Amino acid sequence: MSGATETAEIPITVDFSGGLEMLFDNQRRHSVSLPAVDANGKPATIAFLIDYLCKNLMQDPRAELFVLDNHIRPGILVLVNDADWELEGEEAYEIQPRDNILFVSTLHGG
Amino acid sequence: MSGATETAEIPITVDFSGGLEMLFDNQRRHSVSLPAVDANGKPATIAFLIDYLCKNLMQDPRAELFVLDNHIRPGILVLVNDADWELEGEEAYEIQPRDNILFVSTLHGG
Amino acid sequence: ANGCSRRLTDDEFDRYSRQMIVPGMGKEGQLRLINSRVLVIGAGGLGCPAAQYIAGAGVGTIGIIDNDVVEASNLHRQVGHATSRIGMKKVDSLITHLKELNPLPTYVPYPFQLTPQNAADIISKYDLVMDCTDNPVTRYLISDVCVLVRKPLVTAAAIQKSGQLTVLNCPPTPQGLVDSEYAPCYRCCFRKPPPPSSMVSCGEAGIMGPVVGMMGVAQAGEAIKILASALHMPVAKNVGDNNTPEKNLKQPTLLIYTFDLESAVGPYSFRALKMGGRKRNCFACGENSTLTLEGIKTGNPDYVQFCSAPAPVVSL
Amino acid sequence: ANGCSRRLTDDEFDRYSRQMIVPGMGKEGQLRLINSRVLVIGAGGLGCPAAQYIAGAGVGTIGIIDNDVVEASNLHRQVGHATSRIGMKKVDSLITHLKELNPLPTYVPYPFQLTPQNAADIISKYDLVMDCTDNPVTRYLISDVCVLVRKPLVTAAAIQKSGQLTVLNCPPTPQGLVDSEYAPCYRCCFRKPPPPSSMVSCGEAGIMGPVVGMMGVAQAGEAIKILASALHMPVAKNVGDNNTPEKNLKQPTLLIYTFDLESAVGPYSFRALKMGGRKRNCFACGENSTLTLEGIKTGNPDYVQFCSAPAPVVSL
Ligand SMILES: [Zn+2]
Ligand SMILES: [Zn+2]
Repeated sequence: MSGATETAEIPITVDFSGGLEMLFDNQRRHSVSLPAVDANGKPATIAFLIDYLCKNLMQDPRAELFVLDNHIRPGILVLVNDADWELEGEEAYEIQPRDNILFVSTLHGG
Repeated sequence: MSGATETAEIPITVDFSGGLEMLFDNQRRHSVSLPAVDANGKPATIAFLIDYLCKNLMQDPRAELFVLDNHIRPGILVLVNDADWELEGEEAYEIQPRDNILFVSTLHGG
Repeated sequence: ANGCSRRLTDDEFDRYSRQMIVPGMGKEGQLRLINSRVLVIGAGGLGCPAAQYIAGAGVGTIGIIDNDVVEASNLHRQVGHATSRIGMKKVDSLITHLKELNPLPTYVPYPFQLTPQNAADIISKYDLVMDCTDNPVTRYLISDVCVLVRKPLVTAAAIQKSGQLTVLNCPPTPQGLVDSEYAPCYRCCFRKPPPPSSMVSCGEAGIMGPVVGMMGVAQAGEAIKILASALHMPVAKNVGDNNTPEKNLKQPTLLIYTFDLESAVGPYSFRALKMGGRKRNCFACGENSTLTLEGIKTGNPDYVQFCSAPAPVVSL
Repeated sequence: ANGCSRRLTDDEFDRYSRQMIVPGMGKEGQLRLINSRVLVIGAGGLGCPAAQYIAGAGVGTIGIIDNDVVEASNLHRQVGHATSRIGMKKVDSLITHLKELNPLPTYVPYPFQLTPQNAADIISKYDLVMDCTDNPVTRYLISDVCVLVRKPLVTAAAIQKSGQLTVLNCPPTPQGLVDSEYAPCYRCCFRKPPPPSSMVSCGEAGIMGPVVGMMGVAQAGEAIKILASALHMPVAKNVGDNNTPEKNLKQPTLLIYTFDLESAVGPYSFRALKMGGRKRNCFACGENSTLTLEGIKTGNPDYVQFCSAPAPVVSL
């Protein structure tokens, strides 16, 4: 879809839920071709993905609703293939082809 | 798990829902190693699977709650990987490794 | 009163403000709800919560049809009734509750059974039908009439620890137009009823309250979406906006809910199953269908016989 | 009255028969419900349906705590209240409704706020807590007290078109016992609240009735499962039967519901997310936790400050 060269990009889906979709063109699911390595040649991690999403996919100027000080802001859960990223190594998890990464804002209303 | 030889069996999961689990040891999910071909050497289809389940997995003597005249009884939906089997060729669909086949009894209560 | 661009009254504004500010609803969505008419068929475990949430949301006209009276054994799950109303017609009991919740809608009681003779007259007065009944005879009748008088149908069912829900015939399409672009009817998805020997009622088999409650609330949710967003309007009427039916209306999702008493909510508690589109050979909506309103009124098809016939014996 | 093997009264039998015949419930499950005490914290959009279905099911003692009064803008979603009860305390309004639905349970009103000072006294009187509140301050307080007084917690939340639900601290395990075998608390799953700038209330952001309704009914469903099947009993107390906690209690499922106004129920309407087990470094239940009931009562931690602090600036 994005003219990726075969080895340099990782095809993944990125989902937003709990209101975060509003920051990303009101779309709940995005297909993303993530560069396989970061600027230093290291494998793409979730930390790198978060930075990439801010720079390339976010439509909304309110980046602080998604990241604070280069980390995901408190109150957002990150799920790797539907499991809490704490089970997968958090920011250091290395993204695999066809991974689904879900960002969901925790809710408090009732 | 079942001592299958590598080429002769297809590993699948079979799920029962809407009350049909009662016919299968009250268990909603079963891992099944299905023979890859039927007695005539033809690839295993859903028709073959249904027959196989009756002979090998059903614990309940009331087979007529599952099959009637060698076909799935009216009022049971068959789903191949979460899609109506009518989208997949019904009884003639050839089972693939790691398929999930779901049998769900249609409900009428309210 | 019928205008889609009138002002809201102060009363309406006070009551509906919290849903009107939800993105996608707005005053337009609220006025569409206020101008909508919904028929709730069955005032039991599905119909009570389904009616509560569409009444709360402000659907303008709510018809309720049911022949039963309230019994003590209903009250663990039929949360629109009350102990003091045991013995009252369910329709009247539920409307008593709904009027307390929201006096603004018009409530229309039908304290009798839906029959092949009265179904078309009643259903054609509404914009959307919720099937909250408890038997296949009525379910097939409702769907057939919805096809013929072109009404979207939100259907649900529940028994013991299982629930099911789907949106059918939405947007409604004339009988005989067959093409994978069109949404299926109940018969497209559920061609034949189970043999009577395999069926049990909630009275015989039991039912957990939250299971039927979840399905009833979900029905209200689907009805509100359809009416507030006009998802039921035939595509041809919307030339100019790109309102083609969503794929999950053309090939609707059958939601199944499984309540496992021995464990907490888990990965398989809800499953979303993809159903096919309209079937070319469907008895009701297909290309050679002989189903007519006149036929239904005069006993053709015979719903009772259709649902009580033992499965035909086929020798292979 | 406390016996787990007493006979059911005729009244109870009439009322609960339809759920008692569900496989897995039986008279044992029904008596466990009758002998159970559930605290519903919040009598709003979650608390109304949650309380309706546990009252219907026959939970013996139901406490409800809420400081608010009924307003017209509540009624599109808070289906246990009524127009004639606008201005009444929500606790009293909801109990009025519940008594009509089922007069058999004992209803205990707490028409004031849950505070660090009163939380332990109230919560310790119950067997299970349903968090139906609308703000993080109370959510963290409830979870911390549930850890210390060892109560299972069924928590849910909803806003606009999204809902969430999970079962925590079930079975309850003493603070400081850390091992992946134990169920997490709210803080294990949701370590820090969002900064206040990113939070909005249902009043400001809006809420669709069926979204919060689904989550409230689901809470009742989880509570009924836990109490009827004794899933909350500590494993050690059940030596002899193989009642090890289910994996989806140790690593609970977070259910998320997304209501899309532009389409029907679909494959992603419900998602089941796998959370981790108890965290070794959890502030509340972890191995070096300094959280105590006495501390909570005397303002340590300071929940308001914890939930209103801007996120710390970290230079990397
Ligand atoms: Zn059809
Ligand atoms: Zn913890």
